[in-house]
Amino acid sequence: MSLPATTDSSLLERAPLILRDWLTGLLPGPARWAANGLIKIVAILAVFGLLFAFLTLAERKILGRVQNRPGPNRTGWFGLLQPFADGIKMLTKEDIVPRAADPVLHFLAPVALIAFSLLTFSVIPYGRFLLPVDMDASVLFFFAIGAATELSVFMAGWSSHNKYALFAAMRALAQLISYELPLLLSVVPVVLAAGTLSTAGVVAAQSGWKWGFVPHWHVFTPWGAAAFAIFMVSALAESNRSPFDLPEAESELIAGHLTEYSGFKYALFFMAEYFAMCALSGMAVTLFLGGWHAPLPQLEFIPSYAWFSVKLLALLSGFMWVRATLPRLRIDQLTRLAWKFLVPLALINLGTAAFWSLTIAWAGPLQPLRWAVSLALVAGPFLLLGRRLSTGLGPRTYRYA
Amino acid sequence: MNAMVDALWLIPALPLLAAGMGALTPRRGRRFAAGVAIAAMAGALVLSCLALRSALAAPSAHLFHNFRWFDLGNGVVELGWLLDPLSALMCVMVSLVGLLIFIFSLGYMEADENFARFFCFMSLFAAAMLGVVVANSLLLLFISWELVGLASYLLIGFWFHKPEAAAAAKKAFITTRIGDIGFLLGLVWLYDATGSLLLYDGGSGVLEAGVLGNLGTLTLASGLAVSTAISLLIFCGAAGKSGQFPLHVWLPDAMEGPTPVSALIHAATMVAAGVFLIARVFPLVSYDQVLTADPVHALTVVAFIGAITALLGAAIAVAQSDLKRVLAFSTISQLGYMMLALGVGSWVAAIFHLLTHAFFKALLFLAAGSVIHAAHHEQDIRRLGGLGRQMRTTYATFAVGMMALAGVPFLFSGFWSKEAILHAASEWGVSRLPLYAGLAAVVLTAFYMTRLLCEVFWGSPRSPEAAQAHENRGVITVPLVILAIGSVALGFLGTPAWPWLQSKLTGEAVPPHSLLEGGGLMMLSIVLVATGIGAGWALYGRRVRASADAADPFAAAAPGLFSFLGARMKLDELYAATLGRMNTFGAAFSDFLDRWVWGGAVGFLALLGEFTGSVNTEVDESGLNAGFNSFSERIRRLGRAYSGAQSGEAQGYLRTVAIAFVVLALLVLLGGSR
Amino acid sequence: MSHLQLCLAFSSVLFAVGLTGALARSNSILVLLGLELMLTAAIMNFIAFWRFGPSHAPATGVIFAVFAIAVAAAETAVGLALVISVYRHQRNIRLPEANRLRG
Amino acid sequence: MNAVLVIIALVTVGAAVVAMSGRNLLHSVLLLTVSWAGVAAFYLWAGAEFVAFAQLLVYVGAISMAVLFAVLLTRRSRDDVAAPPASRSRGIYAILSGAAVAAVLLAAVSLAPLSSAPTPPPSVTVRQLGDQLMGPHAASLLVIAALLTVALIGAVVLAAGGSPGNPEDEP
Repeated sequence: MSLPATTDSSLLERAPLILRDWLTGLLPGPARWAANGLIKIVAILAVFGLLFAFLTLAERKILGRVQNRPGPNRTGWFGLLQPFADGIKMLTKEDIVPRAADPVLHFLAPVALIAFSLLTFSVIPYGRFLLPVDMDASVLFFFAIGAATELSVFMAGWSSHNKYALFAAMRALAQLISYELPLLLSVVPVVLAAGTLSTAGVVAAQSGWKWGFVPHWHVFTPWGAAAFAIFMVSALAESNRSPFDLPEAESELIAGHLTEYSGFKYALFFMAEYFAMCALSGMAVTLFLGGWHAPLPQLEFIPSYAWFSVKLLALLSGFMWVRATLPRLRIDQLTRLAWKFLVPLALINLGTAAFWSLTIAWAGPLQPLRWAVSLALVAGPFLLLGRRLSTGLGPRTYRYA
Repeated sequence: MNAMVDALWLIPALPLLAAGMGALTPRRGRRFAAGVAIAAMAGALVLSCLALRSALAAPSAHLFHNFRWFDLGNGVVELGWLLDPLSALMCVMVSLVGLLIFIFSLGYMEADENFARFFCFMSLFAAAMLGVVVANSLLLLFISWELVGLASYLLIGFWFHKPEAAAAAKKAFITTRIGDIGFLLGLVWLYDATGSLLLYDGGSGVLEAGVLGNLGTLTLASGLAVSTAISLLIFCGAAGKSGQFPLHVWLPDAMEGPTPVSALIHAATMVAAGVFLIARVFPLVSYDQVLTADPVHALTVVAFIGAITALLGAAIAVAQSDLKRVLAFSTISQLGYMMLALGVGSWVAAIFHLLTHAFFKALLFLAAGSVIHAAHHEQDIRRLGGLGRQMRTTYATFAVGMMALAGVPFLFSGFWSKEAILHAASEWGVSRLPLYAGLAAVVLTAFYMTRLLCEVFWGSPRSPEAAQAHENRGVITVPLVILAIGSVALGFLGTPAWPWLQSKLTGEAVPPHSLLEGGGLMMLSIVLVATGIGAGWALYGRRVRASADAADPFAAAAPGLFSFLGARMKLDELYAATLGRMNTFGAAFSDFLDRWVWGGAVGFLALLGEFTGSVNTEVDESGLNAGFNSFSERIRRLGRAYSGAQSGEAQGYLRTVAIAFVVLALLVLLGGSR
Repeated sequence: MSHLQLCLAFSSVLFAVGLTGALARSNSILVLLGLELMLTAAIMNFIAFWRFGPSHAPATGVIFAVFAIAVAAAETAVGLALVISVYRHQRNIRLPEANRLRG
Repeated sequence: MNAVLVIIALVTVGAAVVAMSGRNLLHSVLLLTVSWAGVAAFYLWAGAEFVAFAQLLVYVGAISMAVLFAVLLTRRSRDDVAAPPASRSRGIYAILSGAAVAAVLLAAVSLAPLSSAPTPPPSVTVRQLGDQLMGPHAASLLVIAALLTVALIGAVVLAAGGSPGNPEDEP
């Protein structure tokens, strides 16, 4: 999957490339290759670092509005400087390591976590010309790295010899393993439809418009909508966001695996959570919302990375909205939701996608039939499984943990 | 027409779908399950009729539709289905009889709480059988074949809470499995020899001249043609399924299942499968006729097995006292007739008899079922009787079936098909024994059917159940009437005067010839039938027994023979005594080895010690003892070492493996054996 | 030493390490992990021969590596289940004590 | 090129050695994860992208998780994870046999007449892989699927089967 030619696109579109070329142009030849890579890394760090900073602020503001209070508004104009104040506070705090703790793991956990979650940014196409690393199996890469992040949560929980932290570690393992499945299974239909595992290819597969105004995004197909929903729910769980934030359930586990962390390490965990959120949202945008494509052909003059950012921010605000709205689940409800609802639904959805791509040739009167069958395949199981899910939420029975 | 070929897969698919839906319906969904099953069978029947029409349009053509199932490395597994008069006729027969039996079961099984499951299994059974019929690939045929076996297991053991039923199901499954092993070996060998399992593949199918020609060139070391060996192996499977001697033992026990099951198994589906299989691969089976060097021809074996089975079944049926068992043994003997026909080379006659037999045997079984249903599951003919007055429809239809089976001349279908078989047998060059066996079986058949009719329907009721039995509802009697019509009318499709069936099946026009040629044989068999019926009437009809425990007149005439036949010629006991004891013998033999051979070796070594010790007496004593002690000590140590190796420690085993690997690798490396 | 030989040496050393661990440790989970390591080392050879081997089958090496990884996953699942049930029987997971099959 | 391979090999084998000789079960598992990741790096180096990521996903993502879970489930006190070192004799046996196997294997590798010419990497895209899987290797795919299903069911039955009241659980 090679990126399209840089000509025949607007100046604004090519602005990042021009900037990069100018910067590397300043360097002697041999250093340019390194500089290219370095620039990408720096760009990612800077952009998402800032994004993280302002996301914390935005989250607190939004939560404030929802809970009918102003939220931080003292530091700077509308509290815009609040995140930097927090950062300074975190940096200057003492870094406490419990005596009984396992020092190596205790130190490694946040480092590994942040490293992995940064790695996931490397395969997301942010714009028409902005794909840091283009490889053939980048979707697989994304999820492989994402799976690795679970390890560090466990390390954190284990290393800080603390009952709550250990419970949190167990829960984190159970939860992350459980939701790994629906996450991956909801991606498989997209891979099936696009016929490729590379993010660039997936985005390219969603280009174009039907009748000139309905974009060919996967979310506008029955299976795509279902997969998108499953993906977002699993993403909530994978990034330990409310209502799935059991590992750090304040009310029962103090702060879960973060209990023994303070200062900058805590900040790293915090950052990693937001990075995971951003990465998963970016992947969702890439897989389902047409990546950097503009929703309408008339709007293509706006540069692609702008469109990507808009979609990304929309999803992120969705995350925050959910957090502000929904109460936390119980651990058994959590696993039941994963195994009895999401996984079967995702499997059936895979079948739906297969049907959809098999009947790609149906036209004329068959087209409505195709839609009807797919919608039935999506809605029927949803209703049936949903009914079974809502029944029998009995008293909690914990076997382990 | 081609569209019909492509749609042929629907015929087995519909009942299969019904079975799937039946499996998913809850137990209370009785009406739904039955409705789905019957609707599916009706649809299959309609499709089969269409298929038959398009097949009869071009009788000599073999229309097939092959498709690749999946790749196996470089090879490709291909399946397919086949449309020709044979398969089409079988489809119609199976689906029609099956449909009637389904309708009958509506009434017969209404009291059973597992109604839905029953129809699910029945649909599975019918689907599997239809799959066997339409398959164009021996692999697909084998798959459906095994499905038939499975469904029969499920159905015979449907009342699994009865221990006899469970045992019978197991017996049927295992016995047929014995044959199927042979079948499978035959398939593997055939694939190895020809590289294909498709029957017709536009020149490269195993039933087509080119492949058969190549196959004919192969012979084993013993001079036996490979095609003969393969045919015999395939015949093993056929013999197992359609209850040929010596694998017939499962069939009577299969009567433990519900009566519709017995009807389905013995009339339309399971037992027909074997005969159909041989008829289907007839080009292959009969190919070795041209090889004069062949010591034995496959068809000869088939003919003799068939003859033996026909005679044996008929003889045993004479002395059975269970209504359904009599019919079961008569089925065995009729199947023997069909095999006999195949063996003497007239597969058309075999199929003709298969079709007619399907109708009148289904009729007989369903009529028996109607009797049993009315008499509250009383099956002992000694305790029945006098039902002719109470159940007129059943009586009439049963009589029709009985006459068709007995081969009463001219009006009934059984007569014509049996005539065709006997005619073919009389023209067989190899031997005349099969003909004589067939003729003898004719007498016996007429005799025991007359006996059955008299015992059940004549005279006066001999038990309270029989006394208050009354005619069943229409849902049970209507299928009987339809089947009765069929078992009369079907005969006229294949009379010598108008050989419609023969010409359609073979594809070339068979010249009609008058009834008079070969009329002597016909006269003879008519006389024989008359003799049998007369004897039966004389023994059982003139004076119907008064009470249930009155002695059987035939038993009074020849008690030893009667009891011998009544015990089914003691064949089950024979098997138990031989096969069952074989492993006991094996155990005893190894025990003997242990005791004498190895022990003998020990004794021999001891003697050696004695010999060396016998140089002089001092050394003698010490040497002898030393010899003994050291030897036994060595044995003991060896044993201890071995048992010590079984440390139960996984890692110990792993270590052993590692060391062994090192040793072997060193051998390879240093030995330089590459 | 050619690339292929380097890779094979790599995998065989890894194999030996796994074997040693599986033999030395008494904790059954560690033994299982040693076996996993041996399996991984074996899988590496598929890739090594696919990449540097004399004959180039299009993708066979890769496909068999994928299959083998799947088998490894299944093996681990069953192995861990066995460990857990062993733990349920004898309140620890020391393998040398799980020797009730001693002859 | 070789340097990269050597570095990968050193990291992988080193992590494996430490893991196999370590005293803390948790550390061993995590170090093994490192060495599995090293193997994944080897695949990447050899140009088998897909296998590398599959390795990462399966081993680092799934197997290590399952193992950690098993570790946590099969300990009574938190010190239980201190895996006692092997008894001297066992250790010696193990090291001896391991060394022997290694020696034999290395000897075989060095003696075997293997093509030394570095060939151009056979590039295989994921699409080709999929076609191959669905085409010539369909049968083995089916078998693998069946195996996985059976293994899953068996694992569930083994692990979840038998409540404490179950007689077969009594040692």
